[in-house]
Amino acid sequence: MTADVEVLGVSHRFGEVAALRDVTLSIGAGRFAVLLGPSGCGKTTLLSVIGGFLFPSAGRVRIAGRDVTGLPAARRPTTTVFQDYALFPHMRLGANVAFGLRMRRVPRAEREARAEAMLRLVGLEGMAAKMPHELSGGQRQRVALARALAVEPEVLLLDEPLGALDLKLRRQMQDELKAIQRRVGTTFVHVTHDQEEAMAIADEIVVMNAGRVMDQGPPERVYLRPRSRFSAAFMGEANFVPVRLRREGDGIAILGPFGTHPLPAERLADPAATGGRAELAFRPEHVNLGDAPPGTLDLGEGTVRDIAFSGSHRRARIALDALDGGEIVAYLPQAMEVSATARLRLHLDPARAILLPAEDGESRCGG
Amino acid sequence: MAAVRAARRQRLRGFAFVLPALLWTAAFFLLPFAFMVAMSLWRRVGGRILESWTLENYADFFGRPHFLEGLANSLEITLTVTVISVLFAYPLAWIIAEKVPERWQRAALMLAVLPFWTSYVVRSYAWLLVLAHDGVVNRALLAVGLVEAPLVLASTRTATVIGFVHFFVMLLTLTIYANLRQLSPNYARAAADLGAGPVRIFLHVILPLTLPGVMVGAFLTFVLAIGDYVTPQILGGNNELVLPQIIMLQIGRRADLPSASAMAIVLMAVVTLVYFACARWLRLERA
Amino acid sequence: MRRLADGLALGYVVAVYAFIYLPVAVLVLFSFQESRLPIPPFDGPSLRWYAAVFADRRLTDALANSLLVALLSSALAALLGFLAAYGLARYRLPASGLQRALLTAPLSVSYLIIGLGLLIMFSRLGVPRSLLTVGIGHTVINLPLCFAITYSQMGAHQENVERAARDLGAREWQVMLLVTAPMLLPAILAGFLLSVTFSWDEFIIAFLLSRFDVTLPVEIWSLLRSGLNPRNNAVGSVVFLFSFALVLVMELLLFRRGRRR
Amino acid sequence: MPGNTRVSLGRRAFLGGMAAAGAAAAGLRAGRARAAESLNALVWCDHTDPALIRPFEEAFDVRVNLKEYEGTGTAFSIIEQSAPGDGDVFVIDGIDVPRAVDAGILAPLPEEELPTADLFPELVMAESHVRDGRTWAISEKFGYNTISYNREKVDPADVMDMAVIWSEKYAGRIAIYDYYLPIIGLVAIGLGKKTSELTEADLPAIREKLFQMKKVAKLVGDVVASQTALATGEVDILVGGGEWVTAGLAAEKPELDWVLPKQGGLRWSQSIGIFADSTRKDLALEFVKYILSPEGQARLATSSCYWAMPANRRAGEVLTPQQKAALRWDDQPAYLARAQLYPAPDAELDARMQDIWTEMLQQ
Repeated sequence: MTADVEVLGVSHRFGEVAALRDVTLSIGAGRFAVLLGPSGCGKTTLLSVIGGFLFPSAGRVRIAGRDVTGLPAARRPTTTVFQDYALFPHMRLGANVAFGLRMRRVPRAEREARAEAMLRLVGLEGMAAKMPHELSGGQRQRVALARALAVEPEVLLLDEPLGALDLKLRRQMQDELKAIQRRVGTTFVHVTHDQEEAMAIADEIVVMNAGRVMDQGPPERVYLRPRSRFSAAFMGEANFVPVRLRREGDGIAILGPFGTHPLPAERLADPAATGGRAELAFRPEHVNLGDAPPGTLDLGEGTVRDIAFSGSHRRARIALDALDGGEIVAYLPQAMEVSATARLRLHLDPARAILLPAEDGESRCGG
Repeated sequence: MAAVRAARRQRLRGFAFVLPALLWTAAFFLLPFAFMVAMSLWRRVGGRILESWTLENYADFFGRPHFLEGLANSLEITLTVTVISVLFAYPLAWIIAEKVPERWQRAALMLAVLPFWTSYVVRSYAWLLVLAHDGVVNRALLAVGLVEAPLVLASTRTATVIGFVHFFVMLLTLTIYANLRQLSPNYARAAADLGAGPVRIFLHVILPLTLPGVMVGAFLTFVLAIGDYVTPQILGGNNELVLPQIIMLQIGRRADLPSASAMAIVLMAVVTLVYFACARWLRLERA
Repeated sequence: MRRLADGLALGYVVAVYAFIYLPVAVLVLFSFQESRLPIPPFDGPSLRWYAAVFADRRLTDALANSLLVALLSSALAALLGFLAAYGLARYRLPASGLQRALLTAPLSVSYLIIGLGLLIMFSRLGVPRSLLTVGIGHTVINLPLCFAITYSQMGAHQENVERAARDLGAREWQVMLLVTAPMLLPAILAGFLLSVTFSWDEFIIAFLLSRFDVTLPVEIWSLLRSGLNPRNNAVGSVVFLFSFALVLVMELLLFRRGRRR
Repeated sequence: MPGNTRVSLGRRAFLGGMAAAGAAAAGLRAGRARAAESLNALVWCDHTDPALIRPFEEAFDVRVNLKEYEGTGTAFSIIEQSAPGDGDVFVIDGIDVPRAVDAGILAPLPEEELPTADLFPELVMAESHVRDGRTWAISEKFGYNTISYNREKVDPADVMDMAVIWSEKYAGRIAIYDYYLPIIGLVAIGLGKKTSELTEADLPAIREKLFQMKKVAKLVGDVVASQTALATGEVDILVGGGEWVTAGLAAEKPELDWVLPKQGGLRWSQSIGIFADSTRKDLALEFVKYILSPEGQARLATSSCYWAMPANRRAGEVLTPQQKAALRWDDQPAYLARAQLYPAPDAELDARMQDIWTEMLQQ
């Protein structure tokens, strides 16, 4: 069972606070979508709207083409895995998992068999007689998943299901979640504020901030070609340098501290912003060392201010001469030992450069 | 629009859950109170209740020294009891919470409040036996030679106070212990870390943090003690009557419900005043 | 220094415990007195006063009455309290603060006053006094207790669990019956049992509102007024044993398992 | 919230146990409701002795429900707060029977069924019991409110004078029985007044003596408190005491004694009648007849709450010599001659007396 989800112009207010502002998005059937954003920025609210726990002040929700906006949770083809799992504390695991089937008046023998199958699916075979409080956090999480999947929903909603687990367990569960989603084929809508988790499991990431959708697309696209400064900054680290733009033939040229440099027009997310101010963004891992070969964007020389070893690379803060001492972050190779105050020459592959429309200030929700 | 209608439907359904309890409270708490207020404004004259409105019952109460003295006795005894009970209970609760090993704490606490469950009436009677002229206390004191003649304990205000304190030490130990346990041990650790000694930790950290809980317990003590009839009646020897005893005299011996009502309302007013006086420490309800 | 402090603490605890247990010990000890006066010297042990207690039909009747009133009034209080807590915790209701205040108000009013109010109302309305009126009075004092205990346990976590049930297709009554009530059973039961012990031991309301059928504390009161007698000690000891058993049950069933975690 | 994550067989068993307890309590009640009828009696505590009540219950297969009280005011207060028909039998101070008749509480008794002729003549009390040619109640038990004392600690000569109750000699060793009528009566006797002739004008003097008494008294107690105080050595003199305090304790505390001082003492008597609103008058009459029978009288005289003389002389055939000795059966003619009755104030004087009493307690 699977279905697509469409959210059309949904807004929701809690008193004075606008939690969702005109959100429109669509998630294809069978996809694993992740709503990503800092806490308090509307992603859980959006999930509640899709799940039928909240009725939006404006807008519509469609599942499998059917308008479900006014339907309560019980009558939607969705189920939810809650952040605190919300297992029924007084029921054994079997009864927990079979609860939805019981509500659907499935005969006892059948629902017990289905519950057992579901527990097997999540790797808790033979534990149907245990009580929730006898389980570890990760196991409870699996029971919650089994319970929500047992009724074969068309869409499964997961509200930060891994938030309470420690890092290692979380990574492991990510893989399992992904595998289970593949097997059951149900559309998953998963909420998290962990961008690594999002990239690890999502077919599609929806970046949200301040009640708005900031970006939506496959993880690679969202990471490499973010469509807003917010999503660039939220999805990993990025450096931002203000530049001016000029149309130059088919493409555009950027004018800024690093001189004038031509770029292909498709680099710019929003062509309407062309001609005005923009921001050049680039990821720290894309900064290269040494003299700039032709065709690359020369960042000039800079002084290392601070360097820290972080396992796969060394993270350096470098004050660039071209920016009058303004700092950027660059990831230097693990093998390279650099002392603070060292002078380095840096350049950038223009294919990796991101051009973003200039924005006024940061988001109001913070990170 | 649908959302508004749904919200109203929700409200009505929620109200339906609360309604039985509200109706019960209205019918058997508010309404009787209204009856009592009306009754207090009537008079009992010559064996009948005269249903004409008057404040004479209140005038009587405030005009007769032996009634007013009852109120004064009530206040004195109750305040004494409250203070002594807190002073006894706090150290006990603290020792149980801090000094007793974790696994024995619950047992220690249970042990401390077990006699709480003896019948209330019987407990006062037992104190009468203990404090009697020939009772255990006097026998023991005489045997040890601490006193030469038996102490006069039973049938005095002291006996009433002892009976009350016995009951409320248990109650307060329970509440204060719960309070102390709720405190994170990190408060004390932080204070100790910053150089405070045990005394200062207690005075500046533990005591202020537990004060609201203590106040709730003390208020509860006050309310229960000032309205109690059994303990002073059994232990006080009819000396220095408290207000509930006087109220019961009006009900029991003269069927004078009007003046009993007026006194009950005065008693309630006193409790309410005390409540407002301590209101800022009292959060009986969940915020 | 530290040892001295610990010694003082121990001494204090022993002293307070002795104070707390003194009357109980005397009560129980002299219930085994042989002669007619429950004061030193002790001349027992004898079970004659216990025999007298169990042979006294008025006492055994009162005991049954007390049990009945306590169980029924507490069950009603627990039910009403749970429903009200559910409504107030789960729905946004107008003036909910006022409703909560009203429901908990009887907590801060003396039993004597509650009893007097009911006495006046019942006699003005011509309602004869009976165990029923006593039960009504006890429900009035226990309802706020059951409500407050249940309400305080209705946290956001439980709300999420209820949402999960709804999400899985449960109707409102199913949510309440299959999820909320069982989940809150410890709180509901705690309220119920506390109410049972309160009602079981309540004197003044029962005294004012009963007539020929009385509850145990009222009967004991009459006993106390009708002569000095180790039988009173025996009754008191029996009642104590009963309450103690109830508390023990409460402790073992409701709290011990919770403590282990 | 660790407390709410478990359900166990234990809890189910517990709920079952509670239900069983409820059922047992209900069953117990149902079982005793099997008795064909019940009879409600408003009585003094001496009627609650099973040894007295059970023979009647067995003979007539009924259940007797007893509500006890102390003091006529209390009784009237209870009756006023009851629904009509609540009660069947009423035991009341003999002196207060006219008040009850005035209030229309009592039903007339069939004279021919009562053993009036067997009563001590002083206890017939026609002026109280008979009105308009009909009998409304009959005496069942009597005794004295005088002075009880501990012979080992008090000089018997001292208690022969009523003034002992307000003298400083025994200050702090005196208890006062908490019932305003007999004590006010005793004080009146001590002042040389006649209890039957008390008026508002006598009150100031009585009040003064009462206050004086309160000053030297240790406590003012109901039946049990005053009895306890005397028996435990708390006090040595009980004002208002009599055989009802000491006779029952004769075996354990032979040193407790009582006297009629030279000024005399107060005689109390209880009468029994039937409520006008009773719906079971026949049964009620059987109860009255049982109480007045020699056997009933003997049991009543020696009932556990307090002993006192039976009104019916023929009880003497049933009582043992020891019991008769404790009751001082043979001294009765002399006592009866010297004792006065309780004061019988009208409603207004009664209220004044109660006010004085409350004031005295508060001293």
